[in-house]
Amino acid sequence: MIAEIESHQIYAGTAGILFCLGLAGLFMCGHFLKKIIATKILGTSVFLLLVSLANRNQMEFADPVPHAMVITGIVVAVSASAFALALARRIWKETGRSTFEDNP
Amino acid sequence: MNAAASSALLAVLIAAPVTGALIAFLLPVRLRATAGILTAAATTAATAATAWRVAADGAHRHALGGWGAPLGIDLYADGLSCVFLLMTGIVGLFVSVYAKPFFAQPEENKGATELFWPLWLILWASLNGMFLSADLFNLYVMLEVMGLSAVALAVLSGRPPALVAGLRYLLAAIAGSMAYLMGVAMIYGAVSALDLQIVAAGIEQGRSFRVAFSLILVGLLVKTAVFPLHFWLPGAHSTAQAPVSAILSALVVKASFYLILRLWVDVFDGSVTVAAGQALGALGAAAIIWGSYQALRQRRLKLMVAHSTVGQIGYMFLLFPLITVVYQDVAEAPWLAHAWTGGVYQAIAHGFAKAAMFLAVGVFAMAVGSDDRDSTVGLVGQLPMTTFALALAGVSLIGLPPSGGFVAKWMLLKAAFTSGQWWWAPVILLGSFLTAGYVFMVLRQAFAPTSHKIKLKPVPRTMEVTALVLGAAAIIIGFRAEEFLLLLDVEAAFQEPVEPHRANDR
Amino acid sequence: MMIWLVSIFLPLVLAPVVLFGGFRSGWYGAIVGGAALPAFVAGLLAPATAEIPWLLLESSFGLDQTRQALLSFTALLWGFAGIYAGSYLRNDPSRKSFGFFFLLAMAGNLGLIVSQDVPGFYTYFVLMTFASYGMVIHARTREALRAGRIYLIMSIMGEILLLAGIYFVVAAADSFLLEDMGPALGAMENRNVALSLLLAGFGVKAGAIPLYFWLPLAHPVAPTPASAVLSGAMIKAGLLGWIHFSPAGSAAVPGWSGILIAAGLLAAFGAVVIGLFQNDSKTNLAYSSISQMGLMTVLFGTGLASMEAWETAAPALALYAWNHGLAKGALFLGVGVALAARRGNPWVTAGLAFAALSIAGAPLTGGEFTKYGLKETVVFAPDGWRNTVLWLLPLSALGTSLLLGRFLWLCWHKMGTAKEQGSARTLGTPWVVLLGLVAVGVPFANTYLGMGIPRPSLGFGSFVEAIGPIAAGAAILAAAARIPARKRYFPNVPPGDFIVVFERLVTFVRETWRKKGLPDVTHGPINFVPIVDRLITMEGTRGIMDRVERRLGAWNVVGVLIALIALGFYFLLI
Amino acid sequence: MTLLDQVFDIVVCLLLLVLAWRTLSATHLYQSAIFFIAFGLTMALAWVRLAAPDVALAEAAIGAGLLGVLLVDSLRVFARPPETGRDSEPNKPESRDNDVTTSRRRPQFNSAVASVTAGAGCLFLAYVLVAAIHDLPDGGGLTAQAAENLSRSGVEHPVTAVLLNFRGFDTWLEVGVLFLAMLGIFCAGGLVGFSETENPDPPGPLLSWLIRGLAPVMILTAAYLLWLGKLAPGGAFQAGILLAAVGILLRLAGIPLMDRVPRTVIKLGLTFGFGTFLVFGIIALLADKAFLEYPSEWAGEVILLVEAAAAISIGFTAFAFFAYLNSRDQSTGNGDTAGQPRETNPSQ
Repeated sequence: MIAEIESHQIYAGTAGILFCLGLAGLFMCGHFLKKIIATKILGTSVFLLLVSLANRNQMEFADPVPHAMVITGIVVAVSASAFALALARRIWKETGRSTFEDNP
Repeated sequence: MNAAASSALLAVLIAAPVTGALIAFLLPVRLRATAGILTAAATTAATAATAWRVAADGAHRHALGGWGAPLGIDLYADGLSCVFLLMTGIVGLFVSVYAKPFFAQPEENKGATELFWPLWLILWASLNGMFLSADLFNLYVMLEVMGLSAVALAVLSGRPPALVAGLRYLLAAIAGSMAYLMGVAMIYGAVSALDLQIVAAGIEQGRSFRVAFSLILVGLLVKTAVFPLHFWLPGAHSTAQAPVSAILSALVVKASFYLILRLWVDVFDGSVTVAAGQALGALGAAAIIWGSYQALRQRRLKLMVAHSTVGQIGYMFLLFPLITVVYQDVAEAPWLAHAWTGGVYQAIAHGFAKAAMFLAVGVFAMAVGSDDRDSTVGLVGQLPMTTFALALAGVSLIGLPPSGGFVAKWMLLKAAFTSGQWWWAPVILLGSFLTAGYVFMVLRQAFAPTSHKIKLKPVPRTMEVTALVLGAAAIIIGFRAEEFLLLLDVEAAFQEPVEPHRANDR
Repeated sequence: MMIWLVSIFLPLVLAPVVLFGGFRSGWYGAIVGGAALPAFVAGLLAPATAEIPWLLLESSFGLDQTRQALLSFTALLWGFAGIYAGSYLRNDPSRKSFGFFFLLAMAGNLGLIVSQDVPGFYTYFVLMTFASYGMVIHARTREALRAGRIYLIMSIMGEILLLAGIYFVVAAADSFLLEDMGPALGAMENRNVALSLLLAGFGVKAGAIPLYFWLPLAHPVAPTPASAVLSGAMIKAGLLGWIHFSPAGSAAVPGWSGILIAAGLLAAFGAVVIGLFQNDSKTNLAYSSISQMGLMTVLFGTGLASMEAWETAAPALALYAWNHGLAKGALFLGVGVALAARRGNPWVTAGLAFAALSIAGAPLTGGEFTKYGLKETVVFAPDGWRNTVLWLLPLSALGTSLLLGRFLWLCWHKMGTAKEQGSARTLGTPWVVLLGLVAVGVPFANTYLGMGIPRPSLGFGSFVEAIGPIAAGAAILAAAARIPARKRYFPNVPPGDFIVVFERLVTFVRETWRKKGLPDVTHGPINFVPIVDRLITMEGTRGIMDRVERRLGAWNVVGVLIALIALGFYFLLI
Repeated sequence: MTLLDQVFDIVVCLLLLVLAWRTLSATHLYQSAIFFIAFGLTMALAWVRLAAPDVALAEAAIGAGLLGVLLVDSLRVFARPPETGRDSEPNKPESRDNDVTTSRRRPQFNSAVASVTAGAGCLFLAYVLVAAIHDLPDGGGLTAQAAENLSRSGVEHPVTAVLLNFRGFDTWLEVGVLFLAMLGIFCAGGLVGFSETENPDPPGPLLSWLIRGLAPVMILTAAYLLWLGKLAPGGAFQAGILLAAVGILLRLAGIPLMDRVPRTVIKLGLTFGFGTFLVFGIIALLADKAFLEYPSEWAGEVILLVEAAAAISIGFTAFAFFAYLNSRDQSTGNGDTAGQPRETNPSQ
């Protein structure tokens, strides 16, 4: 039975679980940095799914469209994370807060 | 104008504001506002031209890079897009005119406010992109551009409360777009396409489609700040500076609403059910009550207006239960057109009214130095034009005639009664009542007599006039609705309305 | 088509002109008053029905006989009140804003009469309602603001009821035309729900029992020209609403007929009793308006009794409204003239008396037609009510005479006490012309508009019948005036009666509560308006709601909600 | 597919999950960061297993490299107590009883109940997601269309063809997002300007010398990567990040770069890639073609040009992220510009 599972299916399934982990981390973790890391895990899970989808066809090369989407996605996600980091650092310096008041 | 040239207009709508943004960024600070306003005027002109071409020739499609779907990305404009584009164009132009004197004030010109123009113009480009893009992944990129520029604008002042609210907004936006992208990835896995039309043709019933659409929907609901997912909105919208608040409340939340609407009627119409429509309507109804109630209790005007946005967004969502119904023949469901028009009109009218309201509150806050409701006592004597703008915007928000808000609520109410879904009617009326409560509380303060003359800071006349013009626009679209309605009908997806039962045939 | 647009939009266009332009008082009066001229012309000529598809939601304008009568006298009254305002507000620093609201309310009032479609009618109705708020609070005194707030709260409640009712009917009729509303109401399933909503909604404006509280509060505080149009023209808009949104003429609803007749009679007599004890001439007039509206309610109610009753009731109602509108307007304007005139000026007194006689239905005034029409109509009242009404009718004439006699007496004593509001000459000119119109207007309208109410015979019997109640009223008043002042028992009934009683009751309860040493649950002076404020803002729920909103803002709660909503849609979608 | 492959994949996936879990559940931020870096490395294994070298490169350079550096730099900041004494502005002027969303009172939410609900919800959501992913069809994608049009795209590597030509619009916006993020970071800093690093102790002379010597080599490598993108994995993003790495290393070696660069150059550097794309797009529009459509005979050359511009801009912007966050003005982070020399302001 196990022989029928393709490599990309394993990774796609992992992507689903990682997505939930990232989501939980984003909403349950308190510290700004952890929240930002959680968004990164969230993004990575989506990219993992896309790449494993690209890998499922057996042709001369893998589907390039998801690959391009993922590269775009990585840059966008890192840009957003860098912005979030800048905000978090500034809040820390100005107010000494590293969490949202409702999320100790 | 030939077809190719007029379809190139769609690309111009995105390229023009970006060009303006880059030029503004490269120019010295003192020239930026002028460049910004010129770009705004050009973009609005291009928007009007697009709307005119679409009204005359029908929907336009522009294949970016010359490749076309499925491999490339298409821009697509029909009546629905054009109505939203026009709203963005008009509100954007007047907010730009307002912003120039606003940021020229010394105490508003703190933080990195010289970046307002590049950020706002890129935001405008992304809004236009949201309304034009026909590609699921490109829409994700547009959502991110929109989110990042909106957050950057929100923290422009650099004040700690704005920073905290901005981070909250940013994280919510990232969460929303990631959920959306997960859905898109699954759609791509299922139908191997990203173009809306091709995806729509490939939608089937099945678990992956349900999950994909649920994720997309919930992601966009977070970005639209529908109750109970409005946790980021009041803070972000109330701590931003006045022109930014106007942009965020009037335009940015509309873009994700537009996307939900577009996907609901054009792409996922085979997946939607009556129950799902009712659920969206229920969220909207809860938003109306909760948002309006919270607005009523705020003492700070900007917070009040921000909470009011939560309530007014709710009205737009009443569109979904009313158009998602089981019927055999369009003639059997004459209210569909009313519901459709009402929901879209609410988005448009709220855009004008809310922009006017935030701009007017900005004038108050600048003149008095505080946006506390009690500090506006007796302002009618000294700022009659702004008080009048606030009143006009309030009339539209309440849904009093003659105003755009009235037309919207009238249509929604009529659809609710004729479709037999009467339970939305009390919600609409109660919402109006609560809205009247907070609007009149402000006006009452402004009209109240004062024993002493308050010393006001002078406010540039342009700011007062722009607020008034937008307030008047919210009223005028109620007087003369015909053109908007005709434009909305151009290739309306809706002429083939949502048929939840159609899926059963497959 | 043009004349319709001009008659509505001229005041709308002039409103900002007045707001931002600086005009001397003569021009001011000419502009504000002249804005009603096209509407008057339209009222006289009754041009053909016009449909204007691009305006609002496909506007349609036109007139029928009743509305033609309403339009012409309404336009006249607004015009004269406007001219009068030019002189009256001569020294008022904020007359610009008054003119603005005056013109907006005028546009609303005229627009709602000529509208033939529901959105248009509702639009202009609301415009009028909220614009007149600006006139009520014009003085910005404590009383004015209090009256304004009560007016506003009641109006908003009225609008909500109205909108709900209108939707019931529009959905049943599947049409936006007003003429389809009556038949639809007659045929619809939950007619009683819709009718209750509509009668109550318009009842606020019409000053019907029990929704009249705002009237006696608003009239004395508003500037005199505003009171004139409020009482003379605007409360008739409520009446017009009733006519449009009732099955009058298309179905008989005897049950509702009885209810309305009862409410009307109660208003007609109750308002007289309360009004007699008022010490302010304008408050007195406000109660007189409530009383007269009560009689009109009786007429309207009778019209609902059967199909043929409406045939008689409609012209009688139109004529009654015409006479009352102009005469009441003249009385209000006359208050200002009297205050400015020399003490004991006989001409002013005579003019006031003439207008009062016309309302009371004295012979040789327009009032005799209206009284006759009333008498002709009430015979159609439902069986249980006919005799009662016929028996009470002369008594109501007595009540009217008493109330207006008291008004004349109050006016006489106040003559010449206020000089600053314009001179008697400039105020008097429009007033005298208006009086002339009161004299000739009703017979003219009766003939010109073809109302077809026969002139009462000039026999001795009918003369006595008509003059009797008035003479009796005069005699009673004369007798009362003979009682020395210290022996007069004069209960102090505050204007706004029941609302004040309610406020005092709450104060009493609170005082008792506090005397017993119980914790004070409220704070600040007890006043109806803050109570409503507190109800609206739901102060009591503050703690809970705050906690809920704070939890909704917490990240972990939001996370759970997002998961729940996603899963919810997963189960709901196909 | 052999059993060994499967076992390897499963181990990698389990490792990913455990590392992600530990990253989020670690009590100390440093632990979190270490687990996160380990997670990134394991992820690189996954990309390689999924035959996605472009993604692996991009992730290594941008996702792990750049963001890693920024994260570690931020850890340093959060480890220090904030200078709240400077905080003249009240933290929350709107924290009145009324303003519920910003109230400081903590919600008395029963966190155990929340955790259990959230955990159960997450598990269920994960189940639904995995099941839905499992339902996806085995096959499909746009490979065939891409292969068909590859010869007309001007490049030979399919991913580069998609990125720069077929879906060049997305890539243009993506370069725009980088620019936008820089503007956002300026906004967050409240001050537009760069200055020297606050790193007080520069590395020893040997390391400095090494870095200086390495820099030209790295720049050459970046150029090679850029050119390689036409044929094989590599391209603008990877090359750009390499350029950024040069800058970061030099800065860490105590060589101030940004504060010496004229404002105009900084502004041009930030907008160069975004603008070049745009110029070509507008030229295409003026030539009556579609936006961002390249002339087919010169497509390869145009793409190389655009890529080069993008790479320079990406490198510059990515370096600017670090330089700005790391700069002394930012770290003393005064929102008020009072007392700050505005000369270094690149946007004036």
